[in-house]
Amino acid sequence: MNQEFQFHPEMASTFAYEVDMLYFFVVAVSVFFMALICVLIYAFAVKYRRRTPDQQAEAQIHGNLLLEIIWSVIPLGLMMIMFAWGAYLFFRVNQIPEGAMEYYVVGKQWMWHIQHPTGQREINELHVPINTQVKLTMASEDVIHSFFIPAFRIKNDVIPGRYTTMTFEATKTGKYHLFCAEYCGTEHSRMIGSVYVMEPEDYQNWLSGGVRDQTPEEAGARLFSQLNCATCHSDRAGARGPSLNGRYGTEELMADGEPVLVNEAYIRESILNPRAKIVSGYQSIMPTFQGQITETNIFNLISYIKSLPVTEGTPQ
Amino acid sequence: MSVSMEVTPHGHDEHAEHPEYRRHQFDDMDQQNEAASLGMWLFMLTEVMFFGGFFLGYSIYRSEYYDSFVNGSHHLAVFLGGLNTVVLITSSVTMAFAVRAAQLGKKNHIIAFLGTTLLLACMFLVVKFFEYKDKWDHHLIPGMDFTWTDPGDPKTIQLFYGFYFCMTGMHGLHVIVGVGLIIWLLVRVKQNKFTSEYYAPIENFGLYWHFVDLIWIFLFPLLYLIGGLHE
Amino acid sequence: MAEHAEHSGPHIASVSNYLTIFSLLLILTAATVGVALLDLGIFNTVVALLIACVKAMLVILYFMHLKYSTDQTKLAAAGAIFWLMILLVITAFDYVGRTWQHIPAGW
Amino acid sequence: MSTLESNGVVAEHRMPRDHFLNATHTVKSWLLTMDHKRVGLLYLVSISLFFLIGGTFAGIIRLELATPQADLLEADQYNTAFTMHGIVMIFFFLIPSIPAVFGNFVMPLMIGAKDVAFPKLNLASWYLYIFGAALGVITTLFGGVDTGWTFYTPYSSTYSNGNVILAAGAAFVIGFSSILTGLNFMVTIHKMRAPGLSWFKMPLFVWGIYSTSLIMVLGTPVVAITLVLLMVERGLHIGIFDPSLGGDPILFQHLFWFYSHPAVYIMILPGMGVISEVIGAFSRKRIFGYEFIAMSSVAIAVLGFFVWGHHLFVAGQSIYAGMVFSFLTMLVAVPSAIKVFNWMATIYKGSVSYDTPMLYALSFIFLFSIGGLTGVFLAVMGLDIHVHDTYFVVAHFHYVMVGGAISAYLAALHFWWPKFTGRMYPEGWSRFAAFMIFAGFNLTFFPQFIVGYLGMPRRYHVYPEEWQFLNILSSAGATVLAVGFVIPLIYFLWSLKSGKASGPNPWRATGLEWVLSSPPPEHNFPKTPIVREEPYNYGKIIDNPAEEETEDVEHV
Repeated sequence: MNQEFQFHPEMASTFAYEVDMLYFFVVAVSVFFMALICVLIYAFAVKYRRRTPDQQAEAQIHGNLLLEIIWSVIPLGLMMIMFAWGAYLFFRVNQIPEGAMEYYVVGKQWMWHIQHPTGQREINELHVPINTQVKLTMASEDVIHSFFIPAFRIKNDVIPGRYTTMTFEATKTGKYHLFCAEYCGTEHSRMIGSVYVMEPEDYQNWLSGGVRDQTPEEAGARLFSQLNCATCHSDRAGARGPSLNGRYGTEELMADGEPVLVNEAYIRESILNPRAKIVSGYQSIMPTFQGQITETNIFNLISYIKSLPVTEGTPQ
Repeated sequence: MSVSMEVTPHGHDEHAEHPEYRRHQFDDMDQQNEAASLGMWLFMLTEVMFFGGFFLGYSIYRSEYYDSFVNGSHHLAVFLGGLNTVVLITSSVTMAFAVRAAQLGKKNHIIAFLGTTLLLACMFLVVKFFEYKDKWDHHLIPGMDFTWTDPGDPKTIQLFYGFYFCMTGMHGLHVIVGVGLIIWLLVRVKQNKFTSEYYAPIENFGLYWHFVDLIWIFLFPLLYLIGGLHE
Repeated sequence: MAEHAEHSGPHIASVSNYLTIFSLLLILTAATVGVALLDLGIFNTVVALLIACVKAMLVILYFMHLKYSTDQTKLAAAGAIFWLMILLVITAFDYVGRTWQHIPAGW
Repeated sequence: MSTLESNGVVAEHRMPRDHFLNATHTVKSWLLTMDHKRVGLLYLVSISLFFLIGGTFAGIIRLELATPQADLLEADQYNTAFTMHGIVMIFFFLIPSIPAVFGNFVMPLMIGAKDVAFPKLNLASWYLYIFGAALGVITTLFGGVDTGWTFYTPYSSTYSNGNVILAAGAAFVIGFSSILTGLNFMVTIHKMRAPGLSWFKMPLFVWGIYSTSLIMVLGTPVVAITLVLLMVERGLHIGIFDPSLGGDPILFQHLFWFYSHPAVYIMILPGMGVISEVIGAFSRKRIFGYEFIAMSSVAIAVLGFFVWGHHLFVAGQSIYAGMVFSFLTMLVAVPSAIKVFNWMATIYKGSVSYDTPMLYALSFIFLFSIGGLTGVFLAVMGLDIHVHDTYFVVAHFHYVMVGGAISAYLAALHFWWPKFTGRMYPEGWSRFAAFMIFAGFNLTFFPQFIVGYLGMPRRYHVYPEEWQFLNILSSAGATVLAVGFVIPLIYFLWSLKSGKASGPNPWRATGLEWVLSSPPPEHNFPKTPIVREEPYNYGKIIDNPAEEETEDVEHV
């Protein structure tokens, strides 16, 4: 991190470059119009200044339709360019790339819990390898937070009760600021941390040096048996709950005839609010785990369920 | 100067023929009545937006937690809700007759119709009271020891009751304000404050009262009849 | 004052007019409850709302005399509905949009 | 007595014998007044008080931010300070500022009315304001509130330890004051215009007030109900916005911004009206493109209701809704551009003097243009991801609300002060203050654009050390700005007793309010005026300067 005075933040992700291009374009347009307005208004104000107290205006002009149209249409056109460019970038950054490394982020007053795909956990620090697509799945345990890495030009609110995601690909090694950008209470301005972008080998070294817990899948598997999930969710004929093998990413038919995509949000909802959507052919008998399971453990369960392979005889 | 200070064509002489109900800032009664009426309509516009916030929240959660809303709705007393609908509609028509009586300058009729409207408004409140009391007895007041023993998700059913009480409560508050205003109007009528030329307060209160009726026309199906009465 | 309506006296509706509207409102209330007894699926809600709208129109047009009011008043009433719709429709669009989970390829 | 060189007013003036200020003298006659002019002055005094309170909070904030560590304030104290700064400045100062003071005092004069349509309601609005403001003061005395002026759930509804219900109650009550004021103004403008004053002959300030009133009437009820739901949720834990009870915190943001984005236009639209008046008067020239300026006010008011979601791009809103909101937000740029270009064209070939109101107007154009153009950065979705909730946003809205709305407010105050009091303020001091405010303002807020793009989030009271330089610039600027704001307070008070008599029309401006004596008589126009001419007919006035000087309204 550069400790010296700067005018422009570092560009450390693929997206940062694209955002800055748009930024410079909008700055250029703004500077042009500011210059135009200033020069004309202040030039008029000086040129037509009142020299004698009774001086009249040189002319009384009602208006000019052509001029009005010109200075409506030109700004409108520029606005549309900016809108389209900005919307394009926004869609791009919200598009989750296939095969990205998946990190889980939990925000709570006032710290960030981060879990690596390989199981390492950190607080207020995020280590990522360079030139690698990274996906963050984020949830909050209490109020709304916002995960903000200025050097990557990305930010997304972390909301209680649902998942939000963001992706980036870092392009420059170094240490960067991590902030909470949505006001979240007393220590909001200390809910900060650092993002370390590392060369792949350094990242591997860091991983092996760090205290490695179980991977999310392993932790999830253990929880799955601790909570006796398998009592009902199994392949056995007549099982009381639907089998979970190979279901992630598929569409499941619900009791009300609606198909639902099995994704993180759906699994989370099913754990916390099992009655919300019932798979066709099953009874609503699952108890809620609301209040008995942390956001981190939900992530672990989801990772485990995602890892379950398609088994023989699973009806698709 | 760009203006001239003349007597306006329809301006009255300041001191001649100035009924006490004409306010000094108006040139004539037409202007005063039109201003009062426009003001009242604009006020109702704000009321629509005011209730609009409720309706928005209600629609969002109803579509999100439809089953819970159906469950919650089935515990409301449809008969009492329907009865209150009829009561309010009737009070609306008696109010319309009160305004008509005011237009015709028939003081006794105004008193009779306003009185009936008052009675019906009170009746609405009494019925509402018994509905609320029933919810209280069954621990269905959100945030105050809310208990739900039947099947369904208590959390989101409580949300339904939250909207039920907010919406009917705010509507009930409007009815209570209405009762106060009717009493005030009755006093004014007794004091012979109104004539067939000046009855704007009665007319504008009528608008308010019809609006209260209007809100209930929507609240009844939206709260009491979710998912129908079949089954 | 700039645009005073011609003074033609207020519109005084007839008693039978009010009674007709009153009975229509009662019939429609009965219809609301009646329809609720049938199982029409999603149309239960649609029909209930439609009936409520018709009732509301009757109240607005005849009890509140909108039918005989100035254009200005009509504009105020229309404005209320329009702004309410802005609030409801645009917000609802957000909630609908959140369920479109996939971002189209090519973006 | 007075010689105002730039305006050529050489004649000597006396204060008129009878006017609304000396009609009665008791405190009771002020507190129970039905006179729109007095109600306007009641607002002027009360909002000035709250401006000082809000300004004090701002000073404390800037002092704390002069260093990157927390040395002056604890975290909670800082959070309370910026929350109270926001609530006081927005709800107690900016929203009532121009509409309630100048809308009340000047608008009925401009349309040739004896008063607003509902004088009692008008006074009641002021009492509601005072009641809400009192609740706000009580909130502060009980330790304030720390949610930010936006009251975002679930922090405000569940987690905050501040007096959320009290603060929301204060905003709720003030909201009703605002609704009733707006309603009163709309009816007044519709029904009380003098004969001949058709819609397109109205001064542009009246158009601005009308557009603002439209927003007050349509938007404020929604925030009122939102605050009710918030209070109910906090009091009873119903769960309307609390995700752990099934609610959706984003719904709160929708409802809140449905009002609070248009609320920004409540602050700026009447300001734009003021600027149109001032630029015309000090260029002695008909406003260029009158119809376009008038209609662009209405367009901004209406479009303002379609764009609230641009506050929610990264808040979990659907990206499709975000796209619609971004598109619609872009459209607001057009009416804003129309106004700026038309003002520019008005100055062209004018007879431009540099009296204080005009200095504020020129400063408004500059600062508002920066504020508007940086708004584009926030409306462009791809950029907003980065700058959302950073100091870039803080700088942007201060450019619009302080650089825009407060510049316009000061322009209006200097422009109509002679009309309010019949006396002139010292021109030298007022120009000096205008320069200080302009310089101090830019020094305070321009560095915040840079530090914002560097990534400094808003509502932080400790921040990385490398941003201290920019923050010190900002704090230094705030000092200059504070001095700039205190100077007018002093010379306005001074001028009440010692200012030179201004005469009815010191600026030789057009408009019905300038026909009356200064201060105006108690009942405004002895006879209802009839308007025969276009607005801003500066060509004609100049033809007969002598006639105007000698004109004494009371004897016509």
